[in-house]
Amino acid sequence: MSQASLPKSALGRLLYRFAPALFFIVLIALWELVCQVGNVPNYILPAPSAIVSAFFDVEISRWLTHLWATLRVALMGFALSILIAIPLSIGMIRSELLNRTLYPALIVIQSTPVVAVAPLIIVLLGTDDPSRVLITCLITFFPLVVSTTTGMLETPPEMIELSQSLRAPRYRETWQIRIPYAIPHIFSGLRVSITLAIIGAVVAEFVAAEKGLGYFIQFSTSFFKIPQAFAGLIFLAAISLLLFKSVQWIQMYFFPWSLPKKK
Amino acid sequence: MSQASLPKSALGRLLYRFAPALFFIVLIALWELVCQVGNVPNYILPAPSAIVSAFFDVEISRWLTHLWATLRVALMGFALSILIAIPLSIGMIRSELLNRTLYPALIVIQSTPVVAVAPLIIVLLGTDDPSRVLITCLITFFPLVVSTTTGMLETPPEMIELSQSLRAPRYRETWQIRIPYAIPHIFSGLRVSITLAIIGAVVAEFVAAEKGLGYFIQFSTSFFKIPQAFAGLIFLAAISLLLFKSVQWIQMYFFPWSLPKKK
Amino acid sequence: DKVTFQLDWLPGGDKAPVYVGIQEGFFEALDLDVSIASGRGSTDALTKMATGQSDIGSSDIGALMAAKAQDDVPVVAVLPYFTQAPHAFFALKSSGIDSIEKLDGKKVATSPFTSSNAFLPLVLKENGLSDSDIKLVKSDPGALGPMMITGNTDAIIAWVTNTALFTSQAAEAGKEIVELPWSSAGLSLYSSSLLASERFLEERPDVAKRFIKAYKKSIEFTYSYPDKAGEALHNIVPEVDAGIAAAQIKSITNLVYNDVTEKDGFGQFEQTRLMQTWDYVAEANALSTDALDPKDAVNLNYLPD
Amino acid sequence: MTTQQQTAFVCMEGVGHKYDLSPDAPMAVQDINLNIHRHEFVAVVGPSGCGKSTLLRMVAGLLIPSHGSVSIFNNPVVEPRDDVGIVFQKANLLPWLNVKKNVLFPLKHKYGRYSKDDEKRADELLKMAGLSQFSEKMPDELSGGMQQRVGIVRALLLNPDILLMDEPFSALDALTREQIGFDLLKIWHEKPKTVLFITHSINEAVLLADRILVMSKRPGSVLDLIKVDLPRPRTSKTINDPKFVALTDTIRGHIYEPSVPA
Amino acid sequence: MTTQQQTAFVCMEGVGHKYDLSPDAPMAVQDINLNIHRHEFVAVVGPSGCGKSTLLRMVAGLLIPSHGSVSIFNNPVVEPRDDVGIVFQKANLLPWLNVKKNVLFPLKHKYGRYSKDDEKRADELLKMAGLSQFSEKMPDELSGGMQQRVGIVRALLLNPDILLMDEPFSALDALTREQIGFDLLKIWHEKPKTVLFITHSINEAVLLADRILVMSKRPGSVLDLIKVDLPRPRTSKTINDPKFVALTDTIRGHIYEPSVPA
Ligand SMILES: Nc1ncnc2c1ncn2[C@@H]1O[C@H](COP(=O)(O)OP(=O)(O)OP(=O)(O)O)[C@@H](O)[C@H]1O
Ligand SMILES: Nc1ncnc2c1ncn2[C@@H]1O[C@H](COP(=O)(O)OP(=O)(O)OP(=O)(O)O)[C@@H](O)[C@H]1O
Ligand SMILES: [Mg+2]
Ligand SMILES: [Mg+2]
Repeated sequence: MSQASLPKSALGRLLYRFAPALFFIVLIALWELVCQVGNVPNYILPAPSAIVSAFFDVEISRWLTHLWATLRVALMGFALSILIAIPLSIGMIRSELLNRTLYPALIVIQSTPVVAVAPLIIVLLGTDDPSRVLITCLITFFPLVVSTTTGMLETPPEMIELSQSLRAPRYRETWQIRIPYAIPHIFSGLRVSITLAIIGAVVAEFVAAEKGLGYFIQFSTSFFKIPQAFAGLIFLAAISLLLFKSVQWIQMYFFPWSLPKKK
Repeated sequence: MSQASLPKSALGRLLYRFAPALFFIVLIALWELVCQVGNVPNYILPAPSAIVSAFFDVEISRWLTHLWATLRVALMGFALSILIAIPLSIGMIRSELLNRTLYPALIVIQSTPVVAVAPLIIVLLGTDDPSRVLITCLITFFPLVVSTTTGMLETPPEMIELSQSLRAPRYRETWQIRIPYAIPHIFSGLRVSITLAIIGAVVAEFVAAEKGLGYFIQFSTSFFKIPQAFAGLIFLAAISLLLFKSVQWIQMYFFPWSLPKKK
Repeated sequence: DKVTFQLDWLPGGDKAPVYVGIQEGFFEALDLDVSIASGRGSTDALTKMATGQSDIGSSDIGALMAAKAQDDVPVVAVLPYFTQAPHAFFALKSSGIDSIEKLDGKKVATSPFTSSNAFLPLVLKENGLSDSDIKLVKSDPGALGPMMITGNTDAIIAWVTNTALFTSQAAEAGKEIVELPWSSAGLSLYSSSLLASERFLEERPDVAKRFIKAYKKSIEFTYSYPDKAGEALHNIVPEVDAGIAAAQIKSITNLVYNDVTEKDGFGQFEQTRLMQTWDYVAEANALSTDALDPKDAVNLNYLPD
Repeated sequence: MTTQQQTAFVCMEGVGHKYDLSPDAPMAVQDINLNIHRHEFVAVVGPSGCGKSTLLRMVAGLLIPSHGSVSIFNNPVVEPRDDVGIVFQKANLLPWLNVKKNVLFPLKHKYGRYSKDDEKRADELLKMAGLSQFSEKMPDELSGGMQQRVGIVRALLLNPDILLMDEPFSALDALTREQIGFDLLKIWHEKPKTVLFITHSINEAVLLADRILVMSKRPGSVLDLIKVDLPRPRTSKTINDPKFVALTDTIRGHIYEPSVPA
Repeated sequence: MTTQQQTAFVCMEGVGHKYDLSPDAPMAVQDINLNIHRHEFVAVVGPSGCGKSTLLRMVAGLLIPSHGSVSIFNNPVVEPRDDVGIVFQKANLLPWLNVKKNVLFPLKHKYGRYSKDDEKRADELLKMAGLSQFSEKMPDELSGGMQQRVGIVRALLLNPDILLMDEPFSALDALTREQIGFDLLKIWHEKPKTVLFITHSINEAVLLADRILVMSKRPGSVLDLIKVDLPRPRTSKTINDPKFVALTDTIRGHIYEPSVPA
């Protein structure tokens, strides 16, 4: 705090501002160089230039279709897992019995590889969105449960006493004290979950899909179009970054007090 | 707190104590019932009895081989990701520049489906343990980074001021204030990561392996031996539960102050 | 001499020869020490051979051609294995579907990433149908059988290597299945073959020759004594059921030994059929036929005399 | 004694507490017998760590005494009651609410909503505490004393029958302290309530209370129970009353030369 | 003035601070000019929220003044210094360390280790603060006053040249307060140091300090700077000194009828 955390000179500030971009550019340049000089074949690691040209081999409308398919499933799965995880966490905080009973079940669900239960899911829910959303949700919800329960349990006892002394209904203790207190924890969980949601959507597309970036990548790979698969990867990474940032923006905008104080 | 949280009667306490076991037993009984009555074929959802008999079809030594293979990789990957995530988080806390540069890269890594980069990993590290451990680590480290950085950033400013007023070296601020403060967050991350480590090991076995529970499950599935696959699943779930509990025990034993106060 | 053999999938009846070779001592007799690595699809197998993780292995020649057309993959086919396409439709007998034409307007399930999907339009065309005449859904390979048996779908697309498995699965539910192989519906091409990395061939030509010789012998043994072959597989991979493996082997014998091998003899890539295979692959993968001279995808110099 | 107990509003009988359950662990506070009458103002003084906060938490129903029992209007206290307001030793504000919302929090929390009137009342109380300008600030933008004042205002908002205050004025300067003390007395007069008031200031105790409980060193027990027979209303002039000086001297004597408890 | 500045150890020149950067935001504290001499004991009194803590944080180098500057021995303070010890207004103990480890924390934190001697010293200081029995307890097992005492002991352990104390005795009862006050004076005599001491107790300020800075209401500025010419060592008898009474009266007068600052 006593030392200024921002560099002073204009050049320094510029460098600081664009450091991430610069870092990526340097990384990509290096990658290109390694591929060119080392003569790395495409099927091991395609050069960025090859990826870019592969990118243009696919019509933009196809890209958008795939992109949207994945994004849709990821977002629906993410939303579903929030809808499941938060009430579940609240239930487990409020009832030790529920906690002791459900937690093991959740761990079991979390550690079950999707492929193993894919037939079950598909037979029950078909090959369409419901299956994919469920798979995404299965992969996504656990970090949310863990961080929400941890955060709510960490609520300082004196705040709980304040609530008890007011004889407020339990649900208000939860919503007006424990949940706000847990916000930093919850957002930490959301940040992990949102990236898992993308992974979940991709896995779901491995199990059942005709489109989507995961499908596209696997498809390209199975036809040995590796640069094209990497182009798909880049989109995937871009969505992840965007969604991650969105979660941060939401926290910044709606819960500014939950952010660490900057001095 | 004012209401006793433990039931009073002996029966009540017994019920409470064994609730999770009871819950599982009831669940399994229900499962068996549904399968028997509904005549659910094995290849959709094998009945528990079928799973048990499938379990005995495989020699115990084979089971142990598979179990150990998966556990080994999961633990090594988990250890590696701790070794990577903690220093990384510290670095990102201490340098905003590093934070801004690395975070996007980490999200990209996190959201990259392993299958897409499997060839690269295999070329670089071969088809043995190093590859599998790396894959596990790639899947595991992100929640750790997110929760460690969140926890360290949440450290109350007055504790940081205490450190600043002592003009202590930065690394002691980190190790003696930020890290201890972040312990609940870190353990929340560890709990998520340890279950992801199992998933990671399983995924790694999909990429290259001749043994391990993931391999076994996939193998059984490819022969439509679903009951056997489920028997493998049960082992997987058991390891997950065990590891999850171990993480909790470690926290309880070494960091008792970091647990929420029970009254 | 150490040789690493690459499977393109998990061990199974169709992969029996290499296990037979080990169990029956065919490799040992030629001073070969063979270890086996399982794979996860033909691309994975190709990549592992191309990068030198393994020396030689079995994979689809169509995948190799597609790969070679797009990338200079240093892998070549050295011995044909399946001389017919293994792709097929399966349906329940009760569904009344007994020919490909009857699929008109039906729901067909396939796994998302099988090479069958690329050949599907060709087969449909050969039988007077088009893509739009069937309703195609994609789902996890493990779910296909259950989907068909529960009536979730009218038919599925899978490899005939799985016929035995589907049959037993259906039997469990008291049902029977019919198999409509594409090879008898106009799709005539080479399929699974023995491939080798070019580096392996160049650096250890002698080892390669010996291996191919032993492997050929193993194939012959496998299909002559399927039960023994099943045993051999089970001995090395205890998870595989000897009986099921034997049943698998029996059910795919005609992929290995058929009118093509009768005409050309086993172990030969016949020029026109190779060209034809490439034409199919090119069309299926939307590649230009000029992208590859199919002769470059094979190397017959290491065949035993 | 029986009649007294019946008119007693808050009644502590042999109250004691031990935080640690092991048999040889020391008591935090022990053997407190005290009956507080309806609308009585009782102050508690005693050395640091003698168990004042513990006692208050037991009266509040936040802590179940390990020995003896507390009852309010003949109902044993086993959980917090509706008619009790508490000012905690630490301000205990919610960091995600601004000052005004923190003050209104008890209403919001207990009933789920508050009216325009409640807001007006909150504004008035904040004004009384000299915090009008700060009603939109977040707790961490306030000085220590301001936070404490917000905590007091918050407890007053519900206008509880019983008010338990744990060193409410400790972070305030003499002037503010006196002002808020007299404001408290005014509120207590207008809307009579039973008050248990922990303080370290002997003057303050004598100035505000009807009776003063003087506690001994740890483990705290009753050293003396002093009746303050100063006329009300009390003003800043009360300090010059010779009785006032005599009383403060008595208590000071107790604290400086503690006698063995009876 | 120049000579005084040169002998001045801690030197504040037109120091002021505004937390909010917007131009029309009010100052938290303004225009403080004060020179503290080497080994001088200066007390600060003033109404709640007038900026005492803010001033202390600026002297500590934890906050850079938005106006004016603080220098110590002619070096402008831009960051915390090695020779400064701080007692924070909130006890600020680390919840994962027991009392003794909290006390030893500054050594552990600054130098990475502590010796047996340091431990002995910690034990002595804890004994002085009446906390010997509690050295193995965790902070949340202590009463509010005990926590505060741990905070004081922690700051004393490093034996700093300059000691900044923000209402260190606010949670203590009269007796403990006086005892620790005299202990502080004893330590100050034995190992002379420069002390800046914020308090709400006028008696305490007069009893302990060489000079007293009286601050005005928010935004705080200097109302008066009073020299306390009472003989040292001061004891509990000092309270009866007519000069003592006169001084406290003066200050009380300032606070009760604040004059316009000069
Ligand atoms: N949560 C706790 N666990 C264990 N011991 C405790 C706990 N809280 C308080 N104590 C002990 O109980 C005793 C009384 O504490 P209490 O807080 O009631 O004192 P107090 O009279 O309020 O002191 P102060 O004036 O310093 O606030 C102390 O010795 C303290 O160590
Ligand atoms: N972090 C902050 N952000 C914004 N304003 C602040 C902050 N800290 C203090 N202030 C404001 O600065 C003013 C002075 O605060 P300070 O804490 O210095 O007062 P104080 O004299 O120590 O009061 P007290 O005796 O109550 O502790 C107050 O009006 C307060 O609202
Ligand atoms: Mg207390
Ligand atoms: Mg202050």
